Parts: sequence; C-alpha cells; structure tokens
Amino acid sequence: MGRYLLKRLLQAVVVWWATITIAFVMLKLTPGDPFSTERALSPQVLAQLEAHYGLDQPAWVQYLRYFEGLFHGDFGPSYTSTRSVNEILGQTLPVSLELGAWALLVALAIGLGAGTAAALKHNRWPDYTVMSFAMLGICLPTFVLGPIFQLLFGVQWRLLPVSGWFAADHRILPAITLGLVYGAIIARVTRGGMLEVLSQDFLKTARAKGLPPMEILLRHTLRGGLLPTVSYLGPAIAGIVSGSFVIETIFQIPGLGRQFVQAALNRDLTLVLGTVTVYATLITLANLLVDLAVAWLDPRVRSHHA
Amino acid sequence: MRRRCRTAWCCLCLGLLVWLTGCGEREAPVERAAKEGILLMDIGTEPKTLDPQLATGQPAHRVITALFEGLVIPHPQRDGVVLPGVADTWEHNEDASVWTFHIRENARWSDGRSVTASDFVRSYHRMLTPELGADFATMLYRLENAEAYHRGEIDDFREVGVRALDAHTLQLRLIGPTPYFLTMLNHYAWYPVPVQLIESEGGLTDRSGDWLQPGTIVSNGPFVMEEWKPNSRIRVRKNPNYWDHAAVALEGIDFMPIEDSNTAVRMFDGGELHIASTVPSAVFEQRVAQDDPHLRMGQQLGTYYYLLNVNQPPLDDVRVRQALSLAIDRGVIVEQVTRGGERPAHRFVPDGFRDYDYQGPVHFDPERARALLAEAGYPQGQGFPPLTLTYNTLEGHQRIGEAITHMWQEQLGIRVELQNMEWKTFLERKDQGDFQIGRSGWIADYYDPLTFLEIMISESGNNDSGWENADYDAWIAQAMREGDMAQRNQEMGEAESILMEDMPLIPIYFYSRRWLQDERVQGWHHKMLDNHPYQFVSLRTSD
Amino acid sequence: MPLLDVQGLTTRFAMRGETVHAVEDVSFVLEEGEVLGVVGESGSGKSVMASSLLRLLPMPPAQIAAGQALLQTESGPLDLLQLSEREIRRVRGREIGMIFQDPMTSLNPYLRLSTQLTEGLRRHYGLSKRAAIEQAIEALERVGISDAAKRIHSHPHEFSGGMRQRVMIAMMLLLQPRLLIADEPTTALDVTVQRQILDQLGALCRDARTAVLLITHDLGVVAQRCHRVMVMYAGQVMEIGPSQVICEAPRHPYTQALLRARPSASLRGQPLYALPGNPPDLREPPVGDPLLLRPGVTGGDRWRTERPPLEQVGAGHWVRASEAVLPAWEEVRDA
Amino acid sequence: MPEQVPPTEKLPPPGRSYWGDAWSRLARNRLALISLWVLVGITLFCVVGPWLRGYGFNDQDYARVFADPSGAFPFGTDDLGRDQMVRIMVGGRVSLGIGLTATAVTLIIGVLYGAVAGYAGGRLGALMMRLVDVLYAMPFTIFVIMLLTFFGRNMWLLFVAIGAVEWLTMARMVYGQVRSLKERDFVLAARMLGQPWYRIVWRHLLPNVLGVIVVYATLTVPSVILLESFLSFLGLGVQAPRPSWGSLIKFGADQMTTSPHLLIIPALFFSVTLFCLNFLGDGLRDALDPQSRRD
Amino acid sequence: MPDPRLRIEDLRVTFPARAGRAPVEALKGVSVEAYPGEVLGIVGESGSGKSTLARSVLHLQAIDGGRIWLDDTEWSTLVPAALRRQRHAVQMVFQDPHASLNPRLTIRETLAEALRCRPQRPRGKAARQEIEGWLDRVGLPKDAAQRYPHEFSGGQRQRIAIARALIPQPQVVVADEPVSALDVSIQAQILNLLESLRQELDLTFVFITHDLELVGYWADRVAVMRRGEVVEQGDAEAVLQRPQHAYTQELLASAADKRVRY
Repeated sequence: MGRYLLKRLLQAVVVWWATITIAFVMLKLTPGDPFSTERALSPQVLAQLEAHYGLDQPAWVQYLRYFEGLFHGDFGPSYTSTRSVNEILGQTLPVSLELGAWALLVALAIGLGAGTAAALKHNRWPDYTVMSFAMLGICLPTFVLGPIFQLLFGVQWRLLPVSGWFAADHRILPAITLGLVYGAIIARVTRGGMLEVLSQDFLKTARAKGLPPMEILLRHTLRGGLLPTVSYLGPAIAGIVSGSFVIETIFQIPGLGRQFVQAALNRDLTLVLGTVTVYATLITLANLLVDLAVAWLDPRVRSHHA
Repeated sequence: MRRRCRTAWCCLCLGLLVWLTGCGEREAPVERAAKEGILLMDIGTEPKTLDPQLATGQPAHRVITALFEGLVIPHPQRDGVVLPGVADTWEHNEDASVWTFHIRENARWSDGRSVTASDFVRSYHRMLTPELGADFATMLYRLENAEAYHRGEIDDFREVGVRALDAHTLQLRLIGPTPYFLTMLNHYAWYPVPVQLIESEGGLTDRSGDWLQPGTIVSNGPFVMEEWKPNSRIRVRKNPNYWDHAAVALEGIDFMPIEDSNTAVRMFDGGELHIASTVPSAVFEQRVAQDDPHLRMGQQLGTYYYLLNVNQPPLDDVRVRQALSLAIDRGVIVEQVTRGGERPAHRFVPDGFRDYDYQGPVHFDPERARALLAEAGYPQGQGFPPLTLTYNTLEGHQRIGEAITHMWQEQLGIRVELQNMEWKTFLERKDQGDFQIGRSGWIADYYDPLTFLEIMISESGNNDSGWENADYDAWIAQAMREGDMAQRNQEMGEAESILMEDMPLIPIYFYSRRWLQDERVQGWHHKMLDNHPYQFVSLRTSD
Repeated sequence: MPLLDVQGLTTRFAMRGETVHAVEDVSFVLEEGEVLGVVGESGSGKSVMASSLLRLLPMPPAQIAAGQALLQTESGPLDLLQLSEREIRRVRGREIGMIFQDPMTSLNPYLRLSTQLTEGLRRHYGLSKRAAIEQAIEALERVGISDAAKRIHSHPHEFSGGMRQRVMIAMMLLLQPRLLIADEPTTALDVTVQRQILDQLGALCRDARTAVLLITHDLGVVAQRCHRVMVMYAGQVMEIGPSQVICEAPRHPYTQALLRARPSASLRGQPLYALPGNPPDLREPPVGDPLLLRPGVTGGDRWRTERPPLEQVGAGHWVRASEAVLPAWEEVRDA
Repeated sequence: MPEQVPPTEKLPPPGRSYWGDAWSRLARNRLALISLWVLVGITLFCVVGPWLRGYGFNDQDYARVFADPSGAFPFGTDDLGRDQMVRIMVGGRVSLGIGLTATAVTLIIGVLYGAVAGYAGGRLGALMMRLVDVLYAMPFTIFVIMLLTFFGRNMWLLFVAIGAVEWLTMARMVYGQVRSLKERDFVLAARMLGQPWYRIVWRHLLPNVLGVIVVYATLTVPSVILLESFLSFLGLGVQAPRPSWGSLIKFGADQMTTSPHLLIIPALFFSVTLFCLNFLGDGLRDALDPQSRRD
Repeated sequence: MPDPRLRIEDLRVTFPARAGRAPVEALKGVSVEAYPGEVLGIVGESGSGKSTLARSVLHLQAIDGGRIWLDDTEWSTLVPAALRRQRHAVQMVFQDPHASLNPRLTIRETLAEALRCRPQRPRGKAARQEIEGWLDRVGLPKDAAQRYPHEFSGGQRQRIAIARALIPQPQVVVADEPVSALDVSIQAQILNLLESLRQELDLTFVFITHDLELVGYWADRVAVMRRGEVVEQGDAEAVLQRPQHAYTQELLASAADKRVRY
C-alpha cells in the first residue's frame, strides 16, 4: 500500500509540473498583457508595473521564480487584483468545493436511485422513464437549465433566491442544476453496472439460499454494481469542480471557476497558474480517492495493490 | 416491496409540497432590507480594487463614491453641477487656472482624524508617483508639472501645482484656464486617500491593497466598509464620523457584483435587488411593451464606434472611410439591433454636454457612399480588398457587427469578415495597429467634451487609428487653455469637424442607460455620468 | 410418499418472437437419501429443469408452462411450481439447496466468506452472528478446509476453484436441506479434485440422508455415485432407471450411442462410435422421436409425427419408446 | 437463460454476415432504429435544407425581427430578422460537423494509441498508459478554454482541443480491449501462422474492438456538441455570423422570456439529436455485443 | 527408434513478478521428445505448465532456458526471418472453439490466412480449391467458406480450427485440449477426424489433456506434468498400467471411477 501511494504521489508531482509548465508556456505565448485596458497606460507606468511584478525578467527566470515561490507555498501576487493568489484561492476554493459537494450529493442521490431502479426494472416502463429523464438531463445545457430554474423557483414562485451565495437556501438551485447533469450520467453508469452484476452467477447462489430480494440487492448487488459508478466519480468530480463556472456565473457564486475564467481573460498569469494547480491537485486527489474506494469495494483490486 | 415504494414516493411528494408552500410566505429581501434601511444594488462586475487611485471602471466607481468623498460632490440630479463636499467653499483666480479650496473643519476620516489639506497633497503625491502605476494619473495632469513629475522628468514634488496653504486650505495650480475644473473633481482620481494608513499597511506604492480590507480601511465618505466578499458582496454601513452623517438616510448598502445582466434582472424580479443596474435589450423591449413602472432609462455620455486603421489600404483613403460610414443606417442599428433606447450617433462626442451643440455630419446616405466608393476606385465594390472587422467577444458586438457588415455588403457590395477576439488579445492587436476595423467605445470620465476629443490627438495613447492631424491637435491644445467657455466650445467643434471629415473612426450610436429601480428607492435620479451621491438616497417601506 | 414428485414439467423461453422448448414433459420421483443422476449433452435441458424446480430462472423470458413438483416438507406437501414468491423463498436453501457449475463465479467476489456462509443460516434459522460463524467454521472443516477459523474471513479470490466448490457445498449443507441439486458441480475442476469433491458430497449427503439431484454430462460420474440415472435429450427424458442397469445395459439407442462414444484405453486403435450431426434446434421442437433428426439414423417411422411414450422395461426402469436404428459403426467412423 | 442452443444440422441460408446479424439485431431494437432514421432526417434537413430554403443564414430583414413561427418562417426569425429555420440548418451543419470531426480526431488518436499500447504490452504499453493517466489528471476543460481564449476561435483548433480531451478515454478503452483480445486464441492462432504484427492489429484486433469503438463514438459526438455549446456560452464557440446549435441556444436562453421559440426550437433539435445518438449508441452496443450473439 | 521429430530439452519459463507477487516458474526444466508419426500425450492438471509448454513450442511464449529442436533445426533460437520461412512446420489446435476463430472473418478468410503460411502458397483458383478441399476433408459443406464462425456449432468450429492448423502442412501439431469443451458424441467425431488425418498425413501430435481416458485411448507415449515438471514419461500403456510416480497413481485413481464398461 505504501509503495502504491508513493507511486501515486510521484505521478501527482509530474501532473503538477506538467500542468503548470503547459499553462505557463501557453500564457507566455499569448498576446495581451494583464495591465492593458481600454484606456492606454503610459509606457513608464507599464514599465513600472512590469518591474514590480518581475515581468521584466526573462521568461525562464520567471518560471524558476514561480517554482521557488511555490516551494514555499506562495502562489505569488495576483497581477490584476489587490489580493494575493493564496488569498483568492483561499476564498474561492472552499466555495467551489462546497458547491461541488452539494452537486455531487444531488447527483448521487438522483443517479444512484434512478440507475438502480432502472436496472431492476430493466426494459420495462420505469427503466424507459428514468432513462428518458436522465437523457433530458444530459441534453439540456446548464446555461439553459439554470435560468429556467431561476425563473420558476426564484421569480415565478419566489420559493428560493435567484442567485447569490449567502444562506443555506442559496445552495439549492445551483447544486441541483449542476448535479442534474452528472446525476443523469451517474444514472446511466449505475444502470449499466447493476445490469452487469444482475447477470452474475453469484446472485443465483444468493437466491438459491432463499434470501429476500432487498437483502440480495443491498448485500450482493450494490457493491459490485456500484463499482463502475465509483470509478466514474473521478471524472465526475473533476468535471463538477472544473466545469462549474457556468453555474457560478449564472448564480453569482464566488467560486474558483469564475475566478479562473476571469484570470485567463485578464492574462493574470499567477492566478491562472494557481487555479490550474489547484484543479490538477483536486483531480489527482479525486482520482486517488476513487482508486482507494474501488480497492476498498473490490477485494481483488485490494490484494493486487497490497 | 412495490407497495412500500409507492408509499415512500407519496411521503416524499407530500413533504416536498409542504416545504414548498411553507417557503412561499417568505419575505422578499427587498422588503426586509428596506425596513433596515439597506439598499441592495448590483454593480456589474467585481471591482479589482477599491483603491481610488488604482481603480478603474464603473463597478469600482459605484463603491468608491460611497466610501470616499472628494472636494466636491456631484449633484444628485443635475449633470455637470457640483455641491460642496470635503471643501465647503472655494475660489479661483480670474482665468480659472489657480483654485483654492477651503476644507470644512468637521471633515473627518472614519477613524475620527480630521481631513486636512495635506491629506490631499500627499494623496496626489502618491497618485503621481510613477512606481504606483496608477491608471488615472493622467487625470491629474491638469496640475502644473504633474505630467513631468509622473514621467520622472522632475524629482521634486514641490514643483507640482498642489499645496497646502494651511491645514484647511488647499491650493491647486493648473496648466491652464480650466473653467470646468469642478466637474473633473468628481472623478475619484481626485479623492483623498488615507496616506498614513497606506504607508503602514505595505507602503505608498504597494498595490496589494491590504489597507482596503474591512476592519483596516479608513475612509472619509458617508459609508464605511463592513464586509468585502469577493465576487459576492461588498457591504458598507453608515459612517458615524461623516461630517454630514445626520443627512444620510440609508443605514447601509449591499453592492453585488452580478456579471450576468439576465441574472440581475431575475434577481430584481425575485425581489432580491432594489436596483438592477443594466437591462439587456431583449428584456428592455419586453418591459417597455409591458409598461413596467420599474424600468428607467436615460442618456449616457458614451459613444460606440468603429476605429479605422488609416495605415491599412484601402482605409488610407478618406473616401473609403466616408463611404463606410455613410453606408450604415444607424437608425436601424439602434431600433432593430441594440434596441435599448440608444441614439444614432451623428458625431463622435455624444449629445448631452451643455452648450456644446456642434452638429455632426454623420448620417445615412447610401447614394453618396456608393459614389465615394466609386471615386476611390471601387465601383459597386469591385476590386475592394477583403477587410476584417475585429470585435471583442460579446454577444452585442457580434450582433452589431453582423448587421453592419451586412449593410456594407448590401449597400456597397463589399465583403467584410467578422473576427471575434478575446478582450486582451484585441487590445494588444489594436495597440500594435494590427487591425483594420476595430470595435471601440468611449465613456466620459468627466463632464466635458474634451474627455472624448483628447483621445484622438496625435500623442494620445488611446489613438490607435494611426491618424494624425496637426490642425486637430492645435484646436484641442487651444481649447485646453481657453478660459472662455463659449469660445472653447467653438474650438472643440472645429476640432471635431476635422475629425468627422477625416473619419478615422465611424461613430455608430450613443450609449443609453437602462436600469430597474424598486419603487421603494427615493432620491435616485438619472445621471448621465452615473455618479449618484448616496447620501441623498433613501428607502421607503411599503407600510 | 417420495420426497419430490415431478410430473409433466414443461419450461419454455420466449425470445424475440421465438419459443425455445427447453424442457418438455419431464416426470420423475426422488426418495429421501436417494442420488439421482441427470445426464445429457449441452442443450438437453437438464440445467433448466433443475432451475425450474427452484424457480431461479428469470421470468420472463422463462415460463413454466405446465407440470407440478410436489415436495414433502414437515408441514405437508408443497407444489414448488405454484408457491408464491415469498413461500418459495422459504424453500430455497432451507428445503432445497443448489450448487452450480462454475465455482469461480458462483461466490460473490466482493464479500467475505463469513458473510456468505452465515447469511442463509441467519435468515432461515435466526441464528446470532456469532453462532452462525461457529457453525460455518465447523462446516468448512467438514468439507476439508484447514485453518477454517482464520480463512473464513478471507475473500473468494484467495481460494482455488476446488476450494471454492467446497465452500459452496459447505454453504448449502449448512442449511440442512432435504434435497441438494448439484448442477455439474465438478465440470470446471481438475480430475483429482473432481473425485475428492464428489466423494465428499456423497459422504455428507449420506450422513444427513439428503437426497441429491446430480446433473452432469459425464456418464462415468453417474455410474458409481448415483442410485438412479435419468438420461435427457432435446428437453425430454429418454431413459430413467437404476444406474447399474443403464450403464451396463442401456435400452434407449441414444443412451447406447452416448456410452459407445466414450474413448477409453481399451478402445485403443479403434475408431470411436460417433453419432453424426448435432442435437436438434429447440426453437423448432421435434414433434416425434427427436433422435430421428440425426443424420444416418434409420427406421422408427412410427414415431415420426408423434411423441413416443415412456415404457416400463424393468424394475424402476423406464425407456422412451423408440424404433430408431443407429447407423452402423462403419458408417460413422469417417463422419 | 437456456443453455446454448446449437444450430441445426443444416446450416441456415448464408449471407448473414456478422454485420448483417448486427444490423438485424439493431433493426429489431425499435428505439434505436427510430433514432437512426430521425438522425438521418435531421442530417438531411441540415445538409440539404439550406439549398432548398430560399434564405441565407445571414439574410437580414429588419421588417421582420423576432417574428413568431408562421407559414413563411416556420421557426420564426431572430433579432436581425434572419430566418431561424435556415440558421438552425446551418447551425446543425456546424454542430454535427464539429461533433463528427472531433470524434474522428478522437478515434484516430485514441484508437491508434490504445491499440499500439495494448498490442505492444509490457513496459512500453504500461508506460504509454501511465502517460494517459497523467494526462487524465490534467484540468483539460481548463486547457481548452485557455487554448481558445488565447489563440482565438479557430475551427480546427476547436476540433483538436476537443479531440485532445476526449481521446484519453478512447485510448484507455481500446487498450483494455486489445489487451484482453491479444490473449484470445484466435490472435495466438494468427501469430502461430506468422502474421506480421500490423496485420494482426488491422485484421484481428481492430475489427473486434470496432463494436466498442462505434458505441463510444456515438456517445462522443453528443459530448462534443455539448462542449461546443458550453464554449459558446463563454463566447468561445464558432465564429459569427455562422451559427451553431450551441450559440443559437445560448442566444435563445437570453430571449427566453420574450421569444421562447428562439430557445425551444434549437434546444429541441439539439436534444432530439443527442437523444437519438444516445439511443443509437445503446442500440449499437446491444447489437454488436458478442454475448447477445448467442440467442 | 528413429530420431525424435521434436525434442525439448530442459525448457524453462518464468513469468515475471506482477505487482506484489513473486515470479512464477511455469516450466522448471522440462524435457520431452516426440517421434515422427506418434501421438505424445501430455497429461496434467490446470497450472501444471502444459499450456505454457505448448505456447513455447509455437513461439508464442518467450523461453528463459533450454532448447527446442525440430529435427535438426534448433527451433527455439530461429531468427525472425528463418522462423517466418519455417513457421508452418509446427501448428496448433486450441481448446476453446469459440475463442479460436476471429468472429469478424469468414471461414475462407481465416483459412486463407493459414494458406499464406505455406512456403509455396497457391493463389487464385488453386487457393480456392485448396480451401474447399480442406472443408470437405474435415466434414463441412463447401458453402461454409463464406460464413462466419458464429453460424457454426462448437464441433464444427473445431473442425475449422483443425483445417486451419493443417493447411500450412505442418510436421508437428500441438493439440491443446482439442475436445474437452465438447460433448461426448462430438468429442468422438473430432477424435476420429484427428486420428484419420494423422494416419493420412503422417503427422506428429503433441496432445495436451487432463483426461487420462483420452490419453489412454489415443497417445502412444505419455508425459505426466505437475507444477512445471515432468514427473513421469514413457510408453502410454506402461505408464497407465504401471504408474511409478505417486501423482500418476492419484490421477489414475481419480479417473478410474469414471470408467464405465459397455
């Protein structure tokens, strides 16, 4: 186990390095600088600014310096904000994580329930209904779904706040909107996994023992049936966390996704690198957790890693 | 098992229903806030900083005017009119080139310290320190030697035309007669900042803005900062040390940066905002049709235009430039495309500046456009090299571009490709002159036509068209030093007629401002510069 | 009263507009403590027949079209085919246990043996977890798994195929059923293991007087371990009788062909008797004697359009009437 | 399930190839078949439609802006008075085109990479898949956005970017399949017959992963179309005035309260297409599944 | 006794360690030989290394030690070019008739591939006739050529697999459990076919099985394998009548109770 974790850690370091480097190179190749606005800056001011942030140095020096800072846990100053990147990440990351967690919860609740139900009623009307709704969830882009929810729940019925991120009820709409898409996919994956397990011989054994269906479902079917779902959670978490900025924009959520898009548009190198690093870390972490979860669920995988 | 499932479903549905109906009675946030005297308004995007000397853009402006106060304050209703602010009285010399302001005795910072003349001197010193890299330092170039100091040509700040004659008297020496100087002072670049605090919180030239954090920040306006949640909310509360705090009706303001204007409208409709500061055109039309009492609109001092790169053939030919302009039916653009109460532009400087009534020659004349184009050697657009119209990524720009290129195709028979470009790339391309036709827009910084005209002078950093005209430069230079307002308007008109004749830019329309305002909001009026002194705003509760 | 009395069991599968006649009119009885071998080639319907008894087939597509299966229980006879879902569940495991062919897939790979071994006990006998585990350990030891107290907490993949089949046997015998259905329990195992498993199974059932329905395609397995044998072909019973008699003097031509096809050292150097062709397609079930559909089979015109009846030919020995004449050995050798 | 029912003595009439069989299984899946025909219909509508419809996708007429659906304009008009029907057709060309092209990119890279890694096996294969693992942890959505932000809206870049995101899963899948197929007896038989490696990959491995590939491809097309629409939301989609379904929906979403048909109709086309692609994918999976070959 | 056709000397194969597992010695120095025209039976249970042995002989498995001789050629060290020329000499029939044919190729395509393996391969019409001839020989109709594997039963597929193995005109055929996946009556058909082809073509068979009855019926000589080693080998009758090794005795005892005399 220890060796396995070490290997994964090494892999994570490679991911970090590669991600940062690619992002750095891309940003350096891009036209536009963080300080330009519609109103032209005088060359002196520009020179001052660049000197202030060390942008007058050759690119490789900046690159090395960035890593030096990173080594000390310092993501550097943001070029376009008065706050440091550490501070910005510290404020936005928890928000995105919370949103992601709620969305994941919604997705799991919807996806597991619907997928299991569909698999148990395979090729009968509950299956078709559930899967059609799941498809609808996949087909409707969040930027359509979000406004519709806002109009219905916020404006028409005034049940929930339209947007913002203050009280508990502000969490509901964005979490559902973001969660629905992944819930739909999870439903499909779960259904597939369950169908796979439902055709296995060991269920026949369980039935031959005279166990009731519920017990068979809970003890014998779910564990194996959920494996594909659990494996899918890696990409799902990555998607939820890094793809949340449509939702964050529509619902005015002060999260990482919006911050990233703004930073990219503003050529805020350090902030982009910071967010990208955080994303890479999150995805790596999610994948690791998922792998551990799979190992925990599947004893065969477990003994393979040991 | 099936039966159990069904029961569970019923319970779930019932529970949901109960919860939904229960929530239905919730009090609208606008109502609750109104009772507490808190104004809820959106400010568009998240301000990058609230440092008056580093900030740019309307969102920051909205917050800064609540926190800080300049020598004068804008009139709540009338554009180009000022009321006493930190200074209760002022006078100027004969040609309006030296101004003396008397700072009121009871002007206080929020920490209780007096606001003194030297606060202004040191503030302007900071502003003009090159290392700070302040965007709006050019605003202070009106001060004698300010430009030289900012460019590092002189080292002694005492040579700059700002001086504290005593603790409560501030003298400003300007580069020339500036009768409209007071309206310039409304810009936050002229506001005082708590220099002592800034020095202790990282130094004068530190851009990190540590001093702006709630709990640290000291300001002199009607409100003080209570909370700043980036991308979420900036909350300000009444400043008890404000000299006129008794007159301030609001207990506080919640500024919310809402990027998506559709969301802002939905929040307004959902009772979560008192003021939604922009209304998308589609919604605007609908609300006009519905006669929505919340809808407000008015002119804005801004121009939407296409900048032409005069170094790029065939745009180096003035006839081509004129033809392109004449082929645009601006009436159609504002009525059918932008549909937000904009007005067709007939010149570069938008309508609305008092006494500046130069009538621009820009209009729709396809006949003449075709004739000019033929004259230039492209009858019916034949042989016209393909051009590219570059705009920055935004739905509205795209629509206008689609409409105008279509008009050019229809009227002149020429093909212009659209090119969508991301903002920063677009800026860099424009700055390097690497474009042919570029979408642009300009909004007044202060209440004077010069705020528009000065961007087209040869040495202006904002003149990316490559167009240079000595006569134009001369007229502008003269207008800048002219003490007589009528004469001055005349001179600016001369300059603008040269600009419109040479057509390095094609004005399309003048911006309008549309917003939604809750009936509880009192004392909020249309201002062309959108500067609203919050101390005159109050909230009426429904009971 | 026999322990199990099956009459006219008929099972069909409805698949996309086609009906597969998997089991047609199968009848037999089984006494307490008796071992009945069911022999047939793949597709002969023997496994479907067994699963039908416990109603383990997915329905649809499977349907039990006709028949009854009376099982003697303490509370009187039960018709397995008529029981409600809840009632049949009480029969499964408790009254009738079942062991499947592939031990690699018939144990749940995700659960510890302790869970899988005890869940039946806890359900049917309401034992505490601790008591159940104690019994399970004992059962594992009985089927020859050493160090059972420790290994009961491992997962199936840590065991070899033979060991897993032992676990399966232990799992089913723990519930003390009156009847054990063993569906090709040793086909997937090595020869040496096969014998051990069958020996063990036989001994355990003898001790507990458990009846066994042993399904296999190998007549050799049957000969020595079963009291009686039932030979199936094309979903129908061809011959049923004492195993000694059937293995030494088979009456039905199909049984004869099966026995003659077996290679052995004694036949060295001679070609084997290979019945040409393949078993019939059960989507179009033979109306008459199914054997007549094999190429080279002659005669038997009497049963071409009518299903031949089962006739008693000896004590407890029934044979389906057939006048089919198998092709001569010379004809078959070069098939 | 019944035990395997062996075929009769007489062989059924020949001519039912593997693909013929797959097709007949697909044809029996009503949902998949309907989906297929609907897709064909939509494709024809989008490809042929613009020539038949008398309007160009950028023909503006301010006399008829925001027209509701009517006889002359069955889908209404947009804010510039452009015929929404022809815009949906052209948008469909763009969206389907992007979907197909990016999927093709995915297929080419993913299948080749996966097949080579799988066939090579051993250290090299493991190393190649380790690289995929590493790339998997990259925030790729982020990179696509960065790419498009920085280098502008180039159609080809879009394909490459999307393809670059999607090929990883493809490669993993093909790798796994090839790895298990490689140990199958018929591949060993081919090696025994001295077939060169490329012939084995081409004739024995790829045709047998084709089913999986086809199914995954039908699922990739919708996800690509979605990604494009998502980029359209950010204003990073295809270049105006050329529409895509994504940009039409985005525009429609803004007009939701005023002209709902501008949202509903393109969203309908979009959803129906995605629905159909998914059902077709599911149908293909069943039709090409070697397990279902047995019944 | 003539020289052996196939001689295996001290063959060793070790599978490298997988994550967390020790390396597996699949073959620990196996030596056997097969003489021209005989059937060499290799008996053993699963995991005894008999399949690894088969694969090694076919160059489908890299070996770690030992040598394989085919007549006078050192078969195990052939360079790729030479191997390509001679590969046809050793062919194999696989156990599972469902897995050994590519489901996407017609029977003709599958057999044509085998034809390419011959040193002088017939083309065009000759190739066609050759394939149809072989189909006839293994007892399948001519029109089987344009069909796909899934249209055939297990026994029929095994016939096709036999045709594929024999078309290259091999000297040695390795048959790895060729009948164990089949029903008794089909088993007999296939065994008869293999025997008649052996006689006709004078083939040497390496017959791998776990079934002692089968070995007793068909093999001339027997090697008994256990855990990667040959524990006993010799004349079939001798080994089966008078087993020396305890393991062989155990195997025989297990098989004995399956024997039915009829």
